[in-house]
Amino acid sequence: MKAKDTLLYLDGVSVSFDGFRAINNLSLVLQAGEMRAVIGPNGAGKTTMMDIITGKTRPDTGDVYFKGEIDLTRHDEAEIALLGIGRKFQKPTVFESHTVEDNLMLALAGPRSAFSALFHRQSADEAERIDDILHTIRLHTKRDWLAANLSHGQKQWLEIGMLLAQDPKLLLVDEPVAGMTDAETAETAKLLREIAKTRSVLVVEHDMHFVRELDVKVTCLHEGSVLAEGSLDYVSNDQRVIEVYLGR
Amino acid sequence: MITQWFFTHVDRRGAIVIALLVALACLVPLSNLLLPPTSALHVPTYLVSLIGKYLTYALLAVALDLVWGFCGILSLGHGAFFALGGYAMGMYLMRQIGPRGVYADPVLPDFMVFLNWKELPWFWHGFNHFWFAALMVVLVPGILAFGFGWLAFRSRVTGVYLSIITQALTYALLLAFFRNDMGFGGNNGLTDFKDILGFNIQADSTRSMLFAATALFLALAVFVTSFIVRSKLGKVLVGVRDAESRMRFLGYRVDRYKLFVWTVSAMMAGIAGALYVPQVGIINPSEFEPANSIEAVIWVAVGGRGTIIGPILGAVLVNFGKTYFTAAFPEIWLFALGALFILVTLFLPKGILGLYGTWETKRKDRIARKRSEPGSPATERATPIAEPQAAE
Amino acid sequence: MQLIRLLAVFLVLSGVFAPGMEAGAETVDDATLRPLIQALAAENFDETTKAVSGLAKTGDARVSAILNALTAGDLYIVKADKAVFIGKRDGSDYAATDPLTGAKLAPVPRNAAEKIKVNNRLRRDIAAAIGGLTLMSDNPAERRSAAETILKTRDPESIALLDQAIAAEKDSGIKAVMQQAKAAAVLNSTAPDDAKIAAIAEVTAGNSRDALGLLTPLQGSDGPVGDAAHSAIDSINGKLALWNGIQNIVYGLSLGSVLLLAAIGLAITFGVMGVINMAHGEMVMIGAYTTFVVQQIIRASAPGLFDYSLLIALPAAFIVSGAVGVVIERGIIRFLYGRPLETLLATWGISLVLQQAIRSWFGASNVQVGNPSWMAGSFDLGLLTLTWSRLWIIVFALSVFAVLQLVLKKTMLGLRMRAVTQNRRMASAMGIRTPWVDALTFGLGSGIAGIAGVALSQIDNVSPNLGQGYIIDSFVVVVFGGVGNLWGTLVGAMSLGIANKFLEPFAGAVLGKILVLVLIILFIQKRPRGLFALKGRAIEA
Amino acid sequence: MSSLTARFIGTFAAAAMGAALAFSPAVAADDTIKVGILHSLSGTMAISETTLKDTMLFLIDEQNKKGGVLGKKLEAVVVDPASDWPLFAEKARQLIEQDKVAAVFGCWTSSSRKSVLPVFEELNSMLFYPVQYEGEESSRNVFYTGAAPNQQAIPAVDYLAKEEGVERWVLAGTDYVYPQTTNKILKAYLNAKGVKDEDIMINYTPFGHSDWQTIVSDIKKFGSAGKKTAVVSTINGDANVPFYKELANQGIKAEDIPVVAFSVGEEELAGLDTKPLVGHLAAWNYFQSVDADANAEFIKEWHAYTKNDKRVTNDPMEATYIGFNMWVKAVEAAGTTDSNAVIDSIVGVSVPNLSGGSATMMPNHHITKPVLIGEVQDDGQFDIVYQTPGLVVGDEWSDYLPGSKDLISDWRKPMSCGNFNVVSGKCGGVTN
Repeated sequence: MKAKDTLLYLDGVSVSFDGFRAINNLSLVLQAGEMRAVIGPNGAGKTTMMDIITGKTRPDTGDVYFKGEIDLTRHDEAEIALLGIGRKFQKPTVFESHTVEDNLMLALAGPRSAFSALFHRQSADEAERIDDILHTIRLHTKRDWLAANLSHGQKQWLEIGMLLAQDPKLLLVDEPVAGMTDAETAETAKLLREIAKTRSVLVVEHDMHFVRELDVKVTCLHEGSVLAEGSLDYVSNDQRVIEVYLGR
Repeated sequence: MITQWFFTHVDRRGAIVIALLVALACLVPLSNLLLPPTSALHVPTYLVSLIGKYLTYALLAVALDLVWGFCGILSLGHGAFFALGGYAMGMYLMRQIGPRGVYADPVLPDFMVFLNWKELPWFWHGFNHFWFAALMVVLVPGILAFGFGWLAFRSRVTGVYLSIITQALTYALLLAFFRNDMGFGGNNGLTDFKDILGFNIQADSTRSMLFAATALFLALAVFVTSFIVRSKLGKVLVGVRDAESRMRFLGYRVDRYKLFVWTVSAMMAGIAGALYVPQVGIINPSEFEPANSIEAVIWVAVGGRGTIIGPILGAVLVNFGKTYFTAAFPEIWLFALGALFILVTLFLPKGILGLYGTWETKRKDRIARKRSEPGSPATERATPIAEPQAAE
Repeated sequence: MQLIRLLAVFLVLSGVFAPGMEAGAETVDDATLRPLIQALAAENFDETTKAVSGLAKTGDARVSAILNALTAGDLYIVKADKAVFIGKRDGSDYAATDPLTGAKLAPVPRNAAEKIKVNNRLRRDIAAAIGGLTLMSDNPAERRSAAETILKTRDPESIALLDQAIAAEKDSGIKAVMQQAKAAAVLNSTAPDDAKIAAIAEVTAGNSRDALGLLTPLQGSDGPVGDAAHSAIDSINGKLALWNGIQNIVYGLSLGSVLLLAAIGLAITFGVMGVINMAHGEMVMIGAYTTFVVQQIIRASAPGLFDYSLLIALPAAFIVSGAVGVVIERGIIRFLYGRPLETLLATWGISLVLQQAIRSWFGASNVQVGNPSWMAGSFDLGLLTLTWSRLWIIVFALSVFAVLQLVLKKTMLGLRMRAVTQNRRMASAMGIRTPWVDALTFGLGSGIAGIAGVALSQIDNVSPNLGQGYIIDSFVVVVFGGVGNLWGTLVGAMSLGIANKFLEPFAGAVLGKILVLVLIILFIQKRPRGLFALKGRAIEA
Repeated sequence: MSSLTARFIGTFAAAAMGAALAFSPAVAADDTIKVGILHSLSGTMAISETTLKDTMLFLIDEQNKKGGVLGKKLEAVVVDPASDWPLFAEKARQLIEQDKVAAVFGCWTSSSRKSVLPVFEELNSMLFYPVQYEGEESSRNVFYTGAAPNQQAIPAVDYLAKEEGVERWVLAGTDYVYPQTTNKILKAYLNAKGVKDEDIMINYTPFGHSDWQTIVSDIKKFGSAGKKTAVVSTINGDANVPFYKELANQGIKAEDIPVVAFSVGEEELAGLDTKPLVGHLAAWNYFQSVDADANAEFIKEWHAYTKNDKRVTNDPMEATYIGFNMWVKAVEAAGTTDSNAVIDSIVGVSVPNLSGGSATMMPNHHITKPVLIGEVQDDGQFDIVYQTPGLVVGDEWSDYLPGSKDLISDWRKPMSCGNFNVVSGKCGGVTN
């Protein structure tokens, strides 16, 4: 079985919505510890791919394996999250009426059952973890702020922080720098590289500067399947990729 | 020790309300029973049962707010749980009548004699015991809510779809309970109660005690709601309300959380109904009317959803308004009530309590920000409380 | 020349004496008739019935005019001397004429006269009596109704008369009715078995439901007649079972059309715009009341136009409800976009206000909205009775649906509407005046609810509560079909209608409705976004 | 906060304060006698009950013109229980305890009466209930001036059987207690008269049922079995209009299958084009078309009072009229409005009804009534085709129901019992 020894393994995955093929025979392999950037024009199927990995969308055909043996198509979002796959949305999605600290507290790995939540008391250990993450995402001064009052970039970071709190094996990050200033973008790239030291990361991004800064292997998607794969320079010199991006 | 435990789970406002309710539970009966009617402080029995009724509505509103305000599940069928609780209590009261019914049948309630039934239907057994009825008051709505919620939340029925099927649920129950063959007294429902736990249900003292029980149960509900809301579970619920899919991608089984709070809420509604029935003296299928459930939603909205006191305030105010308007302007009171709803929506989008809440959260938030970034001006950009994402 | 004048006189006379002149009518002298007429004013219906048959037996041409007056309730007696006269109301008096001679009498004050009472049985007997008299009438309609009357009374004594009439009849349609009538009468007589068996074959070939009524009593009798009746009934029942299925579908479609009409406006205000419009039912009600007002005006000023009243009411209702909708949108809803639940609250308030407004204005009772003649009555299709009003409502509901689809797909307004609902900011950036589009969309939805009210006024109560009766069903239909999808609303309404009608016969109307609701709740579990859900990742964005 | 919001709150606070003031118990003026009117003015029942509120206001107005009662003017206290049964109980309590009314006239549905009954018994006040109902009730504090089943249903069935030769019966009703009970009584009655079960079809529909296609077509089918068929309709007010519209449209004429209704009166017909319905029947104790001087007078004054000569009158209005006059007479006989005195003095009181006779309050708190059967005319009125020769006494405990056939009610002393069992010789209930 080819999926063995990989962290994430997609093979021959297809899904269509009302006749529209969003993903078409897509295959993609991610090794443990690898960071990968996925690029592609609008409608290439990037977000749908993430939906499939995280269990939000069921593929019509194809295999999706995690850690070589877990069939992700048989699990729902919550189970997949607990298996160790974290996801950041395209639009920053944090709990706006909670404080920054509570946002992280909710994300912190730990028991997820309703009864344990009802009688949960925060331990010193957890407080320490939250402090660490707050520093990592540079929000330690804003721990009592309502998340709603953060700037757009800060929300993106908070969301990344929540992923970290989840302690996943694999992070799926959808357009983390959309709407960020240049300085913030650079900071984010730094942050992601730091994270990638300990876990695998799949980044979907439009911003080529950012992808360049990440300096990782790039996969280009088009119309639901892989168009090219390799280093950024290799991919950006591919004739078909240029065609797709410039339009025809 | 206990007080400390209490205050870790209830905020200052909640504590004040609980204290107030407990005081009400003591003082109103005392005033009604001990003071002479001429005294200025005497609360007439009429007001005791009236306010008692308002408080049962308030309990229903608190239950509804627990799911809607804190978890974003808009139920347009909570009246069904209220009515089921009421029917469970009504069946107990019916059995208490015993041979004092007009046909003097020792077992069968009047309406069964009158429809020529020969024996008690199976589901009426056990209701001659108070403890059994009390159990049913929470179990019947609880089990229905559990079954319904288990199906709906697992299938991820959300938003208006959920709201409309809750409405369909209460409507179906309305039609079912209207049927005489169901064995619940049909359109006339259950009425003509004689006594509860051996006390004459019409006696002033019984009324006062029922009032006290209602106030205490409401206080308990406020405490339980506070406890839930202030726990991590409560934060998960608010998270579900604001960004359900995020919660799921964090690994929470959202359906189970919803199911938990939904069932708890239905049980609270059932208790409200059970307290309501002996005080108004009748339970009939019109309690299942979808309009009643919508009205309960309106109480919550008027008072302020997502707060614990708001629903109480809303339920009491709207119903007080209804009592007052229907007597003062019987011909045109619907104009007044309708206008109230429109104006509250337009000018007090977070309900009456939202006003205070807005000020306070703003203040707290400003303090927090001042503390964290000395010198930086508080930005006016965002609303302090995020607009809860609507059911959509 | 002479002949023509005679004919003219004849025509005038038959006009005066209404349906009564027939070939070979006899004339009996007044002295015989007077006491019989007097006997009509008996104290009880039995006596009156005897008098009626006595009168009919005379065969006098004038009798049918008198009996018709009796049926119409125009026959009175003077309280003082019990003299019978034909009266017409004229202020506080009755203008009186002599029943026999037609001579004008002195007017009788109203409190001095008493009406000769008629009830259903008497009316039936009179119809039968007149039937015998008019079977040979020159007027085909009268002959037909005479034959139909005998078909109901099955009077064996009329067999001979029918034979005569059948022989003379030229119109094949009427002849068929007469033959049916004769067969019915034969079955009711003491005729020999073979005649009866022939008659059984005759009635079986006709309208099966009537035949069932004729044959059931024979079923028990012994001998060949009983057997023939038995097998005839079996064959008819087989036919009826098939038609029952068809009937359920047709009735289901008709109920579905009503649901569709009620829901289609909501499919726009709620489905497309996202406003949880609890005042939708009141828009329907306003449409129905507009119909009432239009009919009042027409009754008062141009009664001749009454048959067109609904056509006039349609645009009127659209405009009135639509205008109310625009006012509501501009005044209240527009402040609430993005807060759908608050629209529930506000529109609930609006619905209370509108109900009370209508109640204060028109009163709490039902108002009368009439059916134009083309909406009244029914026709038979095979064994199915279809009423015109139901048929028109099916046609109407589908046309409204089609027109709405056209408006949304083909017009500029529709294009803009779709643009605004899909991406408000983008639409506004492209120069679309989104506030106006919002107002017009809401107006369109409300206007359509209004014209639904015109149709519903034909089959339901027109009262301030009209809207409340439809609001839950409407929401259920829209949600069942899938919010935001008009086709879903159509299919949803029709399938709910048909499901209801198939459940109703064996579960009863109440349980049937409960079952449908439970089925919907379960269905939503399978398809949490309705029948015609939009798929894809956009929905949860 | 916008200034608009501030202003709104200000208004709201002011309104609430005003409300609180007005809510404090009203000071009862000594020179008037208060009369409570408890009819729904909004909600589903407003359609029927509003007229009765107007009738009461009219009667009180007339009485005041005649000098009031006991030398005092009458004062109407109108409240709106909004077709909400628990609200009926609340409003009843408010009228009695807070407004201190001498008597209450009101309720329409049985549920509303059941809801207020304990309140009237507890506070020992008086309720005059003007609508026909299913019987099986007798309270010391309630006066039933509408018809009991034996004053409406049974004579109607007798009429159909005798005059129209009906042998097959459709008992169609709305699914609630009044139709269920009436049909039960009728079925027992018909069975006793030799009608077989297969000749009786019983059908129930939900409240406000509007799609009658199937049922009307079933009735048609049932009626084509060769026996004369009639429909006995206990269909509730709201559902009647679509029912009759469907009947007319499917071409069922009164001559073929007559429908006799117990809840359809002039008021309900006002919403209908009655031309296709001519000949269908209704059984009541009063019709607007009753030929009596008292009626003519009443209608004239009613039109003058409402300033609308199209306003119809109906049976519950007459029942209200009778109840009101009985109360006035009883109060004058007792010389006080005190409930106990009036309750004692009202039994045996006899007042003229509108059909030329008189009505007497019987010891069971029901009244004597003539039973009239009318056929619908094309002008929305009824033509009376039958009238019981004498007056019929309302029978609160039906003789056709096994549970109640041994019960009688007599509120006179010394029996003073609403459910006396003649077999056991004991008063069954505990109602005081």
